[in-house]
Parts: sequence; structure tokens; C-alpha cells
Amino acid sequence: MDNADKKRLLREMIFYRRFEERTFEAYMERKIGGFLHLYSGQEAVATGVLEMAVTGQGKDNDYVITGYRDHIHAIKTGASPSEVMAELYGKENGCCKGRGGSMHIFDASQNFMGGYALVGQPFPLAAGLAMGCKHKGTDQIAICFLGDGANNQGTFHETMNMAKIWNLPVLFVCENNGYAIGTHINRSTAQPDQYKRVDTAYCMESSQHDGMDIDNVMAAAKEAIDYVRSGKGPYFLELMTYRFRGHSMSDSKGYRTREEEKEWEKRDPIKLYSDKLLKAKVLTEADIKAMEKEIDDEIENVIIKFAEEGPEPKVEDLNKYVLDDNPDPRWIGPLQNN
Amino acid sequence: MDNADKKRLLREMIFYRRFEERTFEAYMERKIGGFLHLYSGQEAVATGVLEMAVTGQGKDNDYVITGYRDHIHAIKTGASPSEVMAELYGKENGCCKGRGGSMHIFDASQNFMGGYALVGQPFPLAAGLAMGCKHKGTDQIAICFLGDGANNQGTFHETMNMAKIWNLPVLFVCENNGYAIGTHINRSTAQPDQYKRVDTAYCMESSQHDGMDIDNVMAAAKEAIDYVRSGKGPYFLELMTYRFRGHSMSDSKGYRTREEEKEWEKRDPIKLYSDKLLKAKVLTEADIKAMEKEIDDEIENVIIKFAEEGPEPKVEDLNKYVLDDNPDPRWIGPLQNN
Amino acid sequence: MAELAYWEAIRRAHDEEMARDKMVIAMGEDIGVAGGTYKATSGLYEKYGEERVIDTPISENSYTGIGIGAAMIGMRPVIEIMSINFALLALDTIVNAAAKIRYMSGGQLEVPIVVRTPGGTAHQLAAQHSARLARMFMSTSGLRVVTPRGPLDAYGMLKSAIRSNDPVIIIEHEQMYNMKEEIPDEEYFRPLEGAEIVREGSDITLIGYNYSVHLCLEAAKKLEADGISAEVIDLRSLKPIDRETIRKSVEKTHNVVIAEEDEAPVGVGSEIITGINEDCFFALDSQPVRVHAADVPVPYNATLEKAAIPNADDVYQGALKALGKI
Amino acid sequence: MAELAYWEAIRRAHDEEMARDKMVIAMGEDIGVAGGTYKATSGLYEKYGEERVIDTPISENSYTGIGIGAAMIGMRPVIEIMSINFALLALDTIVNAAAKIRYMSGGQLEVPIVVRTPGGTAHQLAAQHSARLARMFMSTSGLRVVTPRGPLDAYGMLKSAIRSNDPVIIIEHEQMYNMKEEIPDEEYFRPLEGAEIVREGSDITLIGYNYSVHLCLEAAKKLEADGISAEVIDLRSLKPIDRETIRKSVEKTHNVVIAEEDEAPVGVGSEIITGINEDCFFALDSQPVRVHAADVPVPYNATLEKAAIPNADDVYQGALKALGKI
Ligand SMILES: Cc1ncc(C[n+]2csc(CCOP(=O)(O)OP(=O)(O)O)c2C)c(N)n1
Ligand SMILES: Cc1ncc(C[n+]2csc(CCOP(=O)(O)OP(=O)(O)O)c2C)c(N)n1
Ligand SMILES: [Mg+2]
Ligand SMILES: [Mg+2]
Repeated sequence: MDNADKKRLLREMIFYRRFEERTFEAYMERKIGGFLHLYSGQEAVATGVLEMAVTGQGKDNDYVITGYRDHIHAIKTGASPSEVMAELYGKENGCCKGRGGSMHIFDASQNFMGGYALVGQPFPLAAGLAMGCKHKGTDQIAICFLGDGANNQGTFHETMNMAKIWNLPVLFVCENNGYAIGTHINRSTAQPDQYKRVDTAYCMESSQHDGMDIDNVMAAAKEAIDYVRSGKGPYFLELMTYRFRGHSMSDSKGYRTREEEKEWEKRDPIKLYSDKLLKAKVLTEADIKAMEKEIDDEIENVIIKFAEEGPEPKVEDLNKYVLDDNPDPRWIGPLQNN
Repeated sequence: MDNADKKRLLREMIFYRRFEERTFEAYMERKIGGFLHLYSGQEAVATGVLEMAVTGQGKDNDYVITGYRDHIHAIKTGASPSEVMAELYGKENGCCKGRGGSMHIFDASQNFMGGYALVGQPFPLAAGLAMGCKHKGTDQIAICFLGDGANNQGTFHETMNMAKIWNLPVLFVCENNGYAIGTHINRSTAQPDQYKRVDTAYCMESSQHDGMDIDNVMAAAKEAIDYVRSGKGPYFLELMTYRFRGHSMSDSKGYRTREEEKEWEKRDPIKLYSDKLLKAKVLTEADIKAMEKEIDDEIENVIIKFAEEGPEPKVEDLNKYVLDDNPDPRWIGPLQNN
Repeated sequence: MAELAYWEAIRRAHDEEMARDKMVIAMGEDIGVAGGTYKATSGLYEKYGEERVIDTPISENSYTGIGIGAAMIGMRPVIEIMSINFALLALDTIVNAAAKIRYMSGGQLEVPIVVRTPGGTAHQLAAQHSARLARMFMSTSGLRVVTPRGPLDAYGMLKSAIRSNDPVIIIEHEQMYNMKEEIPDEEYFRPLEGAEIVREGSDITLIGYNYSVHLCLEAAKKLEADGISAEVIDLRSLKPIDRETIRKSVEKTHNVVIAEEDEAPVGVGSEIITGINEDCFFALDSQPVRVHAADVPVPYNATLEKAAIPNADDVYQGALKALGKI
Repeated sequence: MAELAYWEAIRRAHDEEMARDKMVIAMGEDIGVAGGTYKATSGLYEKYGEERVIDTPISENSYTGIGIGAAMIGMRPVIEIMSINFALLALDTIVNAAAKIRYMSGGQLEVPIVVRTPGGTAHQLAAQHSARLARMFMSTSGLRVVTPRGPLDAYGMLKSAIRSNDPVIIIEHEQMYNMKEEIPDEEYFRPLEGAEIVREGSDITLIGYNYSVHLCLEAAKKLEADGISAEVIDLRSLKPIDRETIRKSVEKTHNVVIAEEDEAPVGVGSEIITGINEDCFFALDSQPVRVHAADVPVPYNATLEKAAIPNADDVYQGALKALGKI
């Protein structure tokens, strides 16, 4: 990884932070509705893992799937930030034409297979994507991001078992941020070390790593992805992280202390990485300032503009996309009574 | 355990075998309908485990719950064999008044909390029974029998986790007979050693034992039950066994070999135990013959008779037992419009 | 009398019943330390402790099943499922266990659980968080299903549900938790069964439940301005349905509109209309009208969402249609 | 033409589609080595191997979800859920994922899965194995639900379902697998949409689907002996419902009976009757009659079971009632 890549990575993480914080503002202005879950604090995870995967290559990408906290995963996989923002605005030029919204970002053209609001639902879908890859004989893999809380769903158990017995090329990335909404992991989970939930129980390869230091994330992800892509079967990667914001917009964070937050803020992934790059003289404070300025300009003048100016979906299109809109009458009919 | 107890135990197991085989005949005669799952071959498990539990004491019993292969568990817990047989006949004098049938034997007066036909459904119910015991502060425990195949349901994972974090007094007894209908465990389960599915994953105490030798079962069960009753939390006991018959009446057993069956038949729990008792001169071949004769007489002249002569439920009672048949109008109403 | 919000009414019912009976416990995600997504259990954890106000992992099927198991031996669990959309995960244990255990055991056992869960579209929560699903429960023998329309019933029916010996599903609504109403200071109960005539009228019967009662009341006001006298019935209970009250009203007004927030197929509306066909077909002067949501997953976009979900004007238009005025 | 049993027809459809398209796979419990509970997949494991005929663990929610994931990238999984009773465990992934992914993604993705599952009461399978549950699926936007009444449709509709780009739920029936019918030797398709008039008549319309079509046909014969000419409609598709065919028939006969095997509340019957109210209310000469199961969990005892479930005589009596003859 050369210096240009390092700069790019830092820029990406700063961009993701600013993007998310800007959605927060738009939410306050009531431009964005529904539930909004921000990724601030966890950037090193999606950025680092997906940096090691095949992304941005359209249909050659690895398949990526996640929960409702999905904007950044979509963008890093290859979705256009403008189209993601427009989706949050509910516009027809959004990546899902305004039908999905924040919790349901999809970009099929980049193999970003969606954000899902039912906790635990993406596990089997991911294994199914992996089954598809294996069946077609491509060397793509499926990458499933999931929360520590989600691991308590039955689908976790069922899917880990099947992924292993069928030797599916799927990487499970557990973003362990210690909380499921307001419930601390120690109050919900008998084995808080998530990677230990799969080793003996499903004979699955797994490991736990710091998720705030992106170099560390990339090293761990590379190993895991190589393993999966080489046909050895599924891998479960646990990355320890923290969300800086509340669970969603309405969260008062009464369930955790300011001290705990401060401890984690010291390990802000952007701070860690920029300190590292500064120290290594890959760039200067001024470079970062310039980067930030450029990012804010892009967000305001390109991305928000695209979203603001996008058209509303038409009410007469309400019934589109429910079923195949152009069904083949040979299979669909209707049957003729004569 | 004195010689009388040993004789009694052998008699019980022979009785259970004969009882089951007699239901088979009744099924062939179309006296019993629906699905019928026999326990032949697995007798040492329920007999041995429940021998170590509190049973036959009515409301002081430990709570017992299981799947659809439930006749013997019910009887050993304290249900009347005649009432179980009458239930299989669908009669009003059956333990569930003919409403439940083979897969749904209940005897609330003996804390036998039912057989359930949805694979995996009893896990959480058992944990709930244990929660009730804990809440009431009795020293009863809940005992949940379950199959190796059932362990692949999501409820397994969800329940093991909650049983552990809430430190519930529940004993899970996995009857590992190697098959879920026609699917061998190695084809369905990444970790075929069931007790290893819970140790690291839920930090739960667990162990695996031969389930054909009843002495062995009792020793293992005693340890597990003592552990649970002492308040240390849940325990997962895996007992290796085999069903001699098909999964249910319609099973052709094409999925396993005659050799495999023969291997296991050598370890028939009744044979093992009677050999042991003969060798130790606790009883003689003639005693066993007499026992068998007595059992067959009892089954024919008491149990089958009770079932045959029992009345049919009345059609006018069809709507009973759906909801509380004597609801308190203060809570139920109906509301009066005036 | 004091004005309480819907969520406060629920909390008060919990509190009184928990104080009275140690067998009453509350279970659900984030209901304890965090106080509940809609605050309906706030303060209870502090007061009754973690053994009785139980924060569960995200395991809907099994924590509901645990509640059922506990109820089988005399406990009275009040289970909150954070959104009715998640209740599908627990449907097996509700439909196949809770609803059937009394019957399968020949009346030996009962399952006095209460499952509280909000349905309904709120604001742009999109397809996976906007379902209404009453139909999934009201078609299951062995369950009771009730739908309090405001704080008075929310309090009084929850208390009744806790005392009832049957499994009771209480469907709340995301948009009603802050709705206020005067309710008596002293303890009272509201029965689980029986529809309520919340407005008398003579020309047409408008039938609602839960949130849609308010749409009917609003529509009734508009109709009044047109000189049309609408009777409004709150079903209150979806299982069983009080067909008698409906019949009497239809025999008086001869015209009927039923407002449901759900997609139409096999929903509350179809059941009500069919019941009317069965009970008083020849009393009808006009074709019964059902006002319902579009048959699409709920869109995120606010304009589409609004178009998909019925409002008071739709009920008003439905009434005009029934009466042949449009 | 050869006479095939229902299960053979299903197997043949699987076989042809799997031979044609490598993307078609079969998944389910015991469908491979053991050949399927109802033999509907027998021989396929030997022919197509374990990568395409997949024996799953007992994990309904997740193997269905895996099928959905695979379908999102072009595979065509045909999933067998051994009994519709178990399908409740997979309802979340069917209703919240399969049915909504096309919509939430703004049409980018589709989920061409087929879920086959038998519903219906057989003989004394008791409360947890006798559910019918069509209602749970037919009320969900984004799904297709079909109910083949015999081998001809079982074959031709499964082939269509596999080719269709939508998630299709095929509800079979425990009592129909051995039912036989002549079907053409050459490949054919039967469309998923559209009801079928299976018997023409002029005095009353009897509506059935799946197994209950046969009850209607039997009742029609009995009515004929009484000099009453009954038209019988097989709905074939429960989502969408072919309201046009029903309307035309009712406008001809003016009387209607709908036979469903399920408990009545919010079921197929209520939807059909409400649709008739909406489409041709004034064409009705009599109150529409629904013939349905008792509102109880299905009892094990054979006599009670028989009393709980409708039969051909109940349909016949329903018709006489509609016509005012009793
Ligand atoms: C099936 C289901 N149950 C409950 C919820 C409500 N819910 C939304 S997010 C969440 C917490 C998930 O925690 P985790 O998996 O750790 O992810 P994080 O939010 O920390 O990223 C819960 C309980 C849901 N959306 N779906
Ligand atoms: C939820 C559910 N899925 C599938 C079935 C069908 N089924 C009945 S028994 C069985 C096998 C269970 O195997 P196991 O748990 O090992 O118990 P065993 O029969 O060996 O005692 C299956 C798949 C069911 N009853 N319930
Ligand atoms: Mg978390
Ligand atoms: Mg087994």
C-alpha cells in the first residue's frame, strides 16, 4: 500500500464521517425521515474490510450485505454517495428510487445486496449469496456485516451451521460495538467474545481484533478473505469497535457513561490513522485541512445538491416494483376460461 | 440402589418397550391414528435420567418437557400408562381427553408439561418452566429432552444463551440417536458432538455419555441434576443412543444400513441391563420371563382395556378448551354499550 | 381524573399489577435499563428489579417461548415485542404453542401471557417497520386479540389482559403512544371483549379499531357537516369480534364503512364485511365499503407512504361512496 | 397422456426444470437421500447430486433465507417446507425479505424462489400438524400464492412458478399427493394467475381451491340430483385472486358458496365474499355462504376432527342454505 493509497483511505474515512454527520443535519431539518442509524466511530471496520475485498468493480465485486446501519458499507462497496443521499431524501434519483430509505440501501450494479432492518435477517441471505457464487463457480465471496446484538438471533446459529457444512465462501464480520440499542453485551450474551461462539460450536475459523486501527483491520481482513476465497469455507471475523452516536436519532444514551465514551473517543479511527500518517509524514496537518474542505464542498455542492434537486417519485408509480412489472404471460397468465 | 430398585428399573424398561410395541400393533389395527413415533432402543435415556429426578410425586415433581416421541417420558414422570394409551386411542379418558394424541401427551398433575411436534419448540418452554421454578423459589428444576436434529433450530441458540445469562435451573438432555428422520447427523451438523455446541459458545456446563447403559446414564444424570438443582445454572447432557424403529410408522429406513442397526442392537439397553443383573444374580432368566408375562398381561388386560372401553369425546364438546371456559366477566366482559 | 399519555397508561397498568402480584413480570428488548422504546415500562426496572423486569437478547421466538413456559406454571409474563414486524419471528411459538396448549392438553394447562406490540405505519419507517399484521393473530384459534384506541383502554385492557387466563395479544400503534386522554385515578378494568359505540348516528356505520377509530371519528365530523349522521364503532377486540354490536348498528343505519390500515386481502375489513353478510345481509341498503392500504410494501418516501395508507378523508370518501353520493 | 399421481407430477416438473437450467436447485429437509416426505423429489438426488438437491438441517427460517439470497443472484431455488405448520418459522424471511426486496430496492433485485409446502388436515395429525394458513401468505404484498387442485396443475404450475421472477408459494395438501390425473406427455405450462371454471352451472356458484375444489365438485353432483345446477370455480391462485371470473359467475348464478378448510376469521372465504360485495353486490340474490372449519385447534380424536373440518356434505348444505331450501 503506497502513500497515495494511505491518503485515499484517510480521505475515505473522513468522508464517511462527514457524510454521516451531514445526514444528521438533514434529519434535523426534516429532509430525511424514518429511522437513521449513523456509523460514526466504526469507519475503520467497513473501510478496512472492504478495502481488502473486491469492490468498485461493478458486477465483479464481492457481494456485500448488512443491517440498517448501511450507508457507508454501500458507498465503500461502490454505490454513489449522491444516490445514497438522494435515497435518504426519498427521491426518485436515489439508489432505490426512494422506496427503501436509510435502512434499505441497495446497489445491485455494485453487488451491494442491501441493508435489512430485521436484526439477524442478513445472515442466511449472505450464505445464500455465497451459495450462488459457489454454484456459479466464480471466485467471488459474500461478506456479511452484523452486530453483536444480532448474533443472539436464531438465524445466527442456523446459518453458521449450514455455512460450515456446505463450505460456503462467506465472511461474517461482526462489528462488536458492545451494545444492542441500550443493552450492553454483558447483559445479553453468555459468551461476550463473539468469535468464540463459532469455533467449537461450528468448527468455524474465527478471530478477534481491534477494529479502530484500520491497518489492523486490513491485516485481519486480508487473512480472512484469502481464507474464504481459497475455498476453505466460511470465516468469522470479530472487530472491536464503538459507535460514537446513539443507536438512532432518538437515543438518549442513558445506558452508558460519558467516561466510557471518552475512552473510546481516544481511539477514534480517523484520529488514530491521521496521527499515524502525520507521524510517518505521509501528509501534513494542512493536507488534512484541505482534504476536509474538499470533502465538505463535495458533500454540499455535489451530493446534497443531487439529493435536493432530485424529483419526488410519482404517486401513479405506487404499484410498481411489487411484482415483476412485465411478467411473461406463458407462466403468469391469466388462465383463459373458454 | 438396592436389588429391588434394580429389578424395578429393568421391569420399567421392558414395560416401556412392550408398551411401545403394543402401540405399533394398535396403529396397524387403526385404533391409533396420526403420527406415531416409538421410543424403542432409547429407553435407558428417559428411564435413567428421570430416575435421578423427582418424579411420581405429583406437583412436587421436576418439570419435564419433550418432543413428539413422548409416551415414555410421560409415563416415567408419573402419567398413568392407561391414560396415555387411551389418549393414543383418542378417548375421553385419555390424559388429554383425546384432544392431543401421540405427539401431545400432557399430564399437568405430574408436571409433565407436554410433547410438542414443532422441532425445537420445547427449548424455550423448558427455560420458561425453569424461570418459573426460580421465581417461585422452589428447588424444582426443568428437564428438557431433545433430539440431535432439533439442535439445529434457532431456538436452540437463543435458549441456550438466555438459560445461561439468567442462570436458569434447566437440564437439557440431548438424545443423540444420530438421525433426524432420514438425515444422518454428519450431513446436517457442523459439530456432531452436541455437547461441544454449548461449552465455548454459551459457557455452559456439558458432557457426553453412552446412553445405552442405564447405570452410566444414571451416574451422568445424577451429576448433572445435582449441578442444576444446586443453583449453578443450566447443564447440557448428551446421551448417545439409537432408535430401533423407523422415525415414525411410515419410515422405510432406506437411509441406514442393516449392519449399523445390528451393531446398535447388540447394545440394546434392556439386553445390557438384564445381562448385568443376571450376571450379578439380582434375578434369573425365569424372573425376567415372569416379568414379561406380567407386563403383557397388564398391558392387555388393564391398559388396552382401559383405552378400548373409554368413551369417545362428545361432538358437542368440540369448542371446549379453546379459551378459558369460565372467564371472569370483570376482565373478559363483554363491554356493555348503553 | 388525570390526563395520561397512552404510554403512561400502559406503564401505570404494569406498575399496579406488578405491585399486586409477584407472578407478574415484564420481558422484552430494552424494556428495563433503557426504559422501553416507547417508555411504556420506564421506571419499572428500578422499582421491581432485574428478576421481574427482564431485558432480553434479540431472540423474539425464544423469549416469547420462555414467557409461555413460565405462564404454564402460573407466572403472568407481559412481553413487549418492540414492533409487530418482529413478531413474525415469534409467530411459531405464539400460534403453535401459546394458542394450542390449553386445547392439546385437554384443558389441563393454560397460558396466561400478554404480548404487547405496536403495529402501524409511523413516519417513513419503510417496508420492514410499517406492517400491521393484526390478521395474522386474529385468525388463530386460542388467542385473544385486542386493540386499545386510547389511554383509557390501554390501561384498562392491559389490566384485564394480565388477569385473563388466555394468551392475549395487545396491538398498540406507533402513532398513539403520546396520545392523551383523561382517565380515572382509581383502579378500573376494561373488559377484553365487546365493541364500543363511540359515537351514535343513524345514516351510516363507520367501523374502526386501534388508530383507525380516530380516522372514523374525524370522518364522522366531516359527514356531519354534510348533514350525514355517522355512527362510529370501535371494535376493541379483533378476536373474538363483537358481531352483535355491529349487527344492531347496521340494522339501524343500513350502510357501512370499515377502515383498516392494513393491505386489504384477508384483513379485518374482509372479516367484518363477511360477518355482516352472514348476520344481516338483507339489512344492507348499499354495498359495504372497506377503506384500506394499497397492496404494496410500505414505501419510504413520504408522498408515496401517504398515498399508500388510508386517512380520514379516505374514510369520508368511502362513506360518500357507500351512500351513493359520489 | 399418462396418469400421474400428484407427487409424480411435482417430481416430473422438478426433473425437467433441473435438466434444463443448472440454476434450478431443490432444498429442504429429507428431500435428497431420503427422497422427500411425500416422494415429490425422489430420484433427484441420485440424478443431480448433493450440490443441487440439498438436504437441509431443521432450520426453516435460515434455509429459506439461504434460498432467497441465492435467488437474488440468479439461482432458482425450489424450497420444500415439509408442512405448512413449520412455515411459520420461516415467515419472517418470506414476508419481510422475499416479498419486499424487489420493492425496497426500487426494482433492482428480484427473488425468484418457489416455496412448496403442504397444508391441510390429513388424518388425526392433531393441532400442530393440521394448519392450513393460506391466509398468512395471501395477505402479503409481493408474494404469489397458488394452490394446485390436482396433478395437471401441480406439474404445470410448478414449472411456471420456477420460471416466474416473483416469489411463489405453492400450497399443496397432505391428502392430495396420491391423487391421480391424466396429464400430457409433452411439456406444458399452466399459468399462475386465473381462476378456472371446472364445472359450468347456472343456479349457484361454488368456489373452492386446492382440496376444497373436490368438495365443491362432490357437492355439485349432489345438487344436480336435486335439480340444482351448480357452477364450480377453482380459484387456483389466492394471490392475486381472479375477481373477474368470480364476478361473471355470480352475475349469472346470483348465489354463492365458498368452501375453505381453514378456520373462518380473516380467511379465503372472507376475502372472496368481500370481493363479491365490492364487485357485484347487487347481483346477489342471497347471502353468500362460507363453509369453513370450526374455530378450534384441530383435535386429534377422529370424530372431533371430522366435526371440525368441512366436507362435501357441508358444502352441499351450504348451497341449500344459500338457496333458501333449508
Ligand atoms: C428482529 C428484530 N428485533 C429487534 C429489532 C430492533 N433493533 C433494531 S437495532 C437493534 C440492536 C442491534 O444491535 P447490534 O446487532 O449490536 O447492532 P448495532 O446497532 O450495534 O450496530 C434492535 C434490537 C429489529 N430491528 N429486528
Ligand atoms: C419445525 C419442524 N420442522 C420439521 C419437522 C419435521 N420433523 C419431525 S421429527 C424431525 C426430526 C427430528 O430429529 P431429532 O431432533 O434428532 O429427533 P428424533 O426423531 O431423532 O428423536 C423432523 C425434521 C417438525 N416436526 N418441526
Ligand atoms: Mg452492537
Ligand atoms: Mg435424532
